[in-house]
Amino acid sequence: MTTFEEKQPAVSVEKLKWMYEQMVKSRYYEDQMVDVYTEGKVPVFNIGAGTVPGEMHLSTGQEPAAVGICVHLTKEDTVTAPHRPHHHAIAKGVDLKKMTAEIFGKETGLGKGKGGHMHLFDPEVKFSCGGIVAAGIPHAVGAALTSKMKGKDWVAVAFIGEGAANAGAFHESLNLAALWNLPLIVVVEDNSYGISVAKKDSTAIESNDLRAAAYGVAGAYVKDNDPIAMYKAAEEAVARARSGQGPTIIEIETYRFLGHFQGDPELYRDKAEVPGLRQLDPILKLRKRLTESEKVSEAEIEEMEKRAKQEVDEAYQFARDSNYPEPEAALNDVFQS
Amino acid sequence: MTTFEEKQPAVSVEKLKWMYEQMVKSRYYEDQMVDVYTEGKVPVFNIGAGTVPGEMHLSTGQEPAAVGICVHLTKEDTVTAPHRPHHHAIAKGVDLKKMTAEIFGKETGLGKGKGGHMHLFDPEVKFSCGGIVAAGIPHAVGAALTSKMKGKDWVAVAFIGEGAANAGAFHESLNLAALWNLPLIVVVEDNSYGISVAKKDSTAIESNDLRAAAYGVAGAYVKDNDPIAMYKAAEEAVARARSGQGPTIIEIETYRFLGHFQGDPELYRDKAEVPGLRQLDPILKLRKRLTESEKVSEAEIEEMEKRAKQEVDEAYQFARDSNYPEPEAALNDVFQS
Amino acid sequence: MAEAIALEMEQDPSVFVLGEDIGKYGGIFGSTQGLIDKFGQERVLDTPISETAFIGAAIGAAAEGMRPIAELMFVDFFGVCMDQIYNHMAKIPYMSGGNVRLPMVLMTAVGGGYNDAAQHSQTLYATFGHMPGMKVVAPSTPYDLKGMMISAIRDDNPVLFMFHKSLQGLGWMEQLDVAVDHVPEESYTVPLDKAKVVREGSDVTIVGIQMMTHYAVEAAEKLSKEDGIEAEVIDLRSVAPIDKKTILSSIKKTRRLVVVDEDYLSYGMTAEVAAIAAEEALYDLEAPVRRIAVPDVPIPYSRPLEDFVIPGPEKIYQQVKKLMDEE
Amino acid sequence: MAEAIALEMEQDPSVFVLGEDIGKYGGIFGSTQGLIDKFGQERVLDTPISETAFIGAAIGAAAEGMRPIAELMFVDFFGVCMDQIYNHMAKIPYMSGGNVRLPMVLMTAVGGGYNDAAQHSQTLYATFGHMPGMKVVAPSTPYDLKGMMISAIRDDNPVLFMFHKSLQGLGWMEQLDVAVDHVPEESYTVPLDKAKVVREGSDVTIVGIQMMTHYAVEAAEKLSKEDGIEAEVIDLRSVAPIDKKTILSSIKKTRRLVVVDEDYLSYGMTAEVAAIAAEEALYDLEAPVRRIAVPDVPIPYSRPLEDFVIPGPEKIYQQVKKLMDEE
Ligand SMILES: Cc1ncc(C[n+]2csc(CCOP(=O)(O)OP(=O)(O)O)c2C)c(N)n1
Ligand SMILES: Cc1ncc(C[n+]2csc(CCOP(=O)(O)OP(=O)(O)O)c2C)c(N)n1
Ligand SMILES: [Mg+2]
Ligand SMILES: [Mg+2]
Repeated sequence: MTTFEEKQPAVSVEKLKWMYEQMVKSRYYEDQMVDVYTEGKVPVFNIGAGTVPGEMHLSTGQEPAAVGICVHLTKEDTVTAPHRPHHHAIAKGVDLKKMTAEIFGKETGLGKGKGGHMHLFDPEVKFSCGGIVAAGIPHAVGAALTSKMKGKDWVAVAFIGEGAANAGAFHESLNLAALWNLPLIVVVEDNSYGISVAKKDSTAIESNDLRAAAYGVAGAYVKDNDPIAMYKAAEEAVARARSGQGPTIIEIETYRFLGHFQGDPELYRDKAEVPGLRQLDPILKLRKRLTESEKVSEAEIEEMEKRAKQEVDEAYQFARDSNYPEPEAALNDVFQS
Repeated sequence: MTTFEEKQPAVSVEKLKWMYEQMVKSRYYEDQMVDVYTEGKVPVFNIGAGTVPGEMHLSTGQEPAAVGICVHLTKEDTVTAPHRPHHHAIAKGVDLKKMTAEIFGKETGLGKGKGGHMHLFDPEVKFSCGGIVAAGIPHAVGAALTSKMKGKDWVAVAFIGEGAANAGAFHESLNLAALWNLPLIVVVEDNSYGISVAKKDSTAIESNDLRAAAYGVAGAYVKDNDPIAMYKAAEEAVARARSGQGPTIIEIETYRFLGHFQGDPELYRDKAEVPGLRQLDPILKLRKRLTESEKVSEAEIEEMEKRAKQEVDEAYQFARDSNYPEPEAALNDVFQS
Repeated sequence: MAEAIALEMEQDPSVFVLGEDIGKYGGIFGSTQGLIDKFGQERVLDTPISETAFIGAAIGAAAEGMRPIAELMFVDFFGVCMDQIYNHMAKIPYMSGGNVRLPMVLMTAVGGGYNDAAQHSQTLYATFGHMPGMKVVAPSTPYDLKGMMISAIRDDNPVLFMFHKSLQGLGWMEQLDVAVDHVPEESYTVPLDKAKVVREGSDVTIVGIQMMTHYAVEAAEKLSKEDGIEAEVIDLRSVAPIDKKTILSSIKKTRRLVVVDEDYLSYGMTAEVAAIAAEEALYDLEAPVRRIAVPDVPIPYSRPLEDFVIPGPEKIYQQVKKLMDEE
Repeated sequence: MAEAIALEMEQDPSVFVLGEDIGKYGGIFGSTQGLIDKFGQERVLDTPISETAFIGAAIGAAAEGMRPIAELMFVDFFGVCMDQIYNHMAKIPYMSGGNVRLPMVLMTAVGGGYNDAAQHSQTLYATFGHMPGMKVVAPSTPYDLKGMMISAIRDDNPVLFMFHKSLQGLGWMEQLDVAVDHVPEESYTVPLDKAKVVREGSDVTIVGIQMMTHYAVEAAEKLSKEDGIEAEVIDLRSVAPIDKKTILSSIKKTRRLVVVDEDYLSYGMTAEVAAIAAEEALYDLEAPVRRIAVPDVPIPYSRPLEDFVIPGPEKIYQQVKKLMDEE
């Protein structure tokens, strides 16, 4: 994560490199998760068994949304994420070891094993997520309100899917944030589906940045899952929020390479769709940009990739090495005393 | 209520007369209610005592919204209303005797005394209302869906206040209705307040017809509480809905002459505001139009007024003469068998 | 279940289904499998993630004479649409003095045990049972699922139909024998207000529901084999209205009561059943009532934690044995 | 109540209030009277009719260290925002393993008896008591209102604070003597987890809550005067966690239990209290437990109907007398 700086004409190579490294980290993290998630589920695919049980929503392909905005945030800024939270968590700087331990259900996890993959809370970097569609938006409004009440320039970012933009919480939150002129940014990741339901079957209009008009706030649309375009839209939105000019809705066209959750038979989409999307992998595109236009050496890139992967490997190892909580620990943490 | 006819260049005098009579009826109905509501509450103002107990939300001043649209409806069309429902009920042709008996809590009431003023159901004319802000919109969506599934040209109208337009149900319902291209009309009655909260303190934008853009539907704005302008906006919206061209949002600028509910101290608004609004009484304006531009005779107008008042008087008498339900009747009607 | 819906859709054109991922996907828990192919998207409507709008729309459609079946994907999501359920679906028939009927079914998946954590693992039986105006059912066998679904669709009252994820016979869940029973092909009904004695016994009554019924039977078999204790097991099936008679007559026989629930303990199903006993069978009881339920904590994610809070056959066995030993 | 909030706002700048009509109007039931004049609209925030957004925002603010007090105008409206209450406010502290604290108060008006019908007259004690993760309190005297509100604001856990409309001393409601008690001006606290014996007696225990406590005392006075029966009356005060000890030790003394609730009967407070007795005081009970509550119907509008379903002093008197006579 970098700190906020003045708006600049172009994107500095340092920031591009940061984004690249986070994207690689996120992707590698999830590639590992694909494998880990199947561990212990043989012979039958059993959601409640194995090293990592429960639902698993991966964000592979959607990394640009997360890094393009988090590159502008500090740890005083708040991020709320939905059920598909890994890329956001990583870009926001959540403790990767504790996060992985949480997903493994270990006592060293962010929530001592009580939360799991959909419920990651790292107050150190003001990150949270949750399993109820659109429910994180009001929480971000509350963070933005706190920022305003305390006279800070902190911003709050709520990530949601395009499906979530049709939930009532979206409307109520944006109206409230606009009314109170709060430093809120809602990032809508349009990955074309809400589980099996295509966007055109859930959303009455083309894209959710158009809904900015319903609240008198700014709206921006990012095409082609482009991390640099996302960087720029986010830069403007963050500057607007920090300077007291109110909320922004950013919608980004992004790609969901995997199923809604691991195990999704994906009968609702064309078999050829994903290979086509994979061709447009934003990580490959950014790598090319770094090596070709920005003249970053192959060696340096590989160094970054290695560092990212090492961090991930260490996090998984930490999770594996950690203990499960004692069963009776289930009774703790309902109330603080 | 009249039946639907082809779009016409001007408003026929018959329709104007119908609207006038309904407005007079509604106004006179509520003038009576103001008095009845205080009956038996002496010496202390006690909400749970008297001839008519419970909350009482009157629509005095807001009649144009109701008549301007209901003039285009038949009894196959559905209306859902909120907590302030009398003008809508009257314009939709709800049985006035049973409605009044219901408000008096009598066994002859629409709901055998179980519902009361905020919960009037008259399936004969497809009218319902309820005490939860914005909750009637989805019901109207369901009626509109039924119309479409059955291949009818019935429309569904949801009346709400401007305060309700900030509730999540508004957003979800409009997106759904737009997506499914349903014959839904949402009429937002902007009476400047949601209880004590001024519109500018609840709504991030000027008016809710602007929110049509968020759903790709039609929007219309009616100024000055004008029944004829409302007639015209409604005529277009109803024609659109009946011909399968989808939903419309109409916002009308209207006036709340009384408090939010009877007994409201109204400390949140300027003492001079209401007298100012009373000057603009839409009933007086329409009367003038009828006598001056449309050359309807004073005698005929008085005849209409007399008829309207008589109907109201009979309804109140019916309510007074009816019996309270037996206490044990409270246990019936939970389930149908 | 999908079979039951299909049978009713065939014979009644006013029946239709709406909800999230109930079309091509066939329902996340398979509740609408194959329906879209049979009946098309005119009668099997995928919705946006707008529970308030589409459940409210089901209410509006039911008021106009349709017979909608709406699916709330997980019961845990009730909070985004509870106003429609509690203030409208459940109350409109009453508030209208019976003049408006709402012949609709709201079906929803309940239950934990597969590490889906606090927002996806609840049953919330009592949350709904507490609310007058709905019938609330929670069948536990494939036979009852089908028969009660048909009854629910035909009922003129709003029915909240809870099906247990682990009892849907899904390929991606633990396979339970009880979930893959053979079911008659033709149409039949099972009443919505009757509990069922699923195992007879003379020493103690165990009242369970859905998953807990199966666990109770397992525990009962072990009690019989290892300890010579014969437990009578009652499958509650209907949360509301609750079938007091079946419960009371069993207590009269066994004189001991254990209640097992996958919902939270306090103000839960175990409370209601225990209270019925305290009110109407006090003199029959020879020992204190035992309640086994999720202790008052949200459902934790991690396996040892979740296993600790959701009652299993072993815990039921131990508790019943302890109760019998105490005397 | 407003006094309690004002005292805390003065000494802790992180305390603020938000909700509908809590500014100039001072709260529809007077809960925030005068606060906006003292603290301005920066700390007393009127909101749009967007309960999900503003209660969710309170959660978000609490997570960042603020101490918000949000008002849900009527408890009956919970359904439009229950997801924030149940899935987030109540669960986030637990799901985060205690790493996120939510020191917030959600206050809300409950109760009927003034003909406001099915959507504005409920108490829903059990609906909230069933959900782990919140403290749920329902004080019944002005003294407790103030002391428990101060405790609630200072508590690091989410507290659902239910105040009864008829006990707010409002000019436009029936005037009750009990609602206009004198209260100390200074700050003091009353615990959030203790029931209170409000009348001592030896013959029967009546457990009530809020309005029902007052009615129970009225009934007890009549029983004493007319029948020589001395009832011990317990004001539950805290719905969750429930104070078993006070209940159980009273039953031990009186050996008879009547529970009175303004909430629905099934799966309600009367069930939980009766179940506690059946589980932990069975051998103490000399007579069946009696439950008095709203029979399982929505609250009807009309006076005779509402009077019939909401328990009053006379009904309590009759039921207790019947219980005592049966022996
Ligand atoms: C209120 C609510 N309704 C339904 C669900 C079930 N659900 C989980 S994810 C999801 C789809 C979300 O789609 P989108 O917002 O586009 O996010 P994506 O999964 O595509 O990232 C649904 C319907 C839920 N978690 N919460
Ligand atoms: C969900 C919900 N929140 C709050 C209320 C309380 N309430 C009743 S009417 C009202 C104001 C409504 O304002 P508006 O929609 O403008 O209608 P108006 O009263 O002006 O006709 C409020 C807040 C309610 N009934 N339902
Ligand atoms: Mg999506
Ligand atoms: Mg208004």
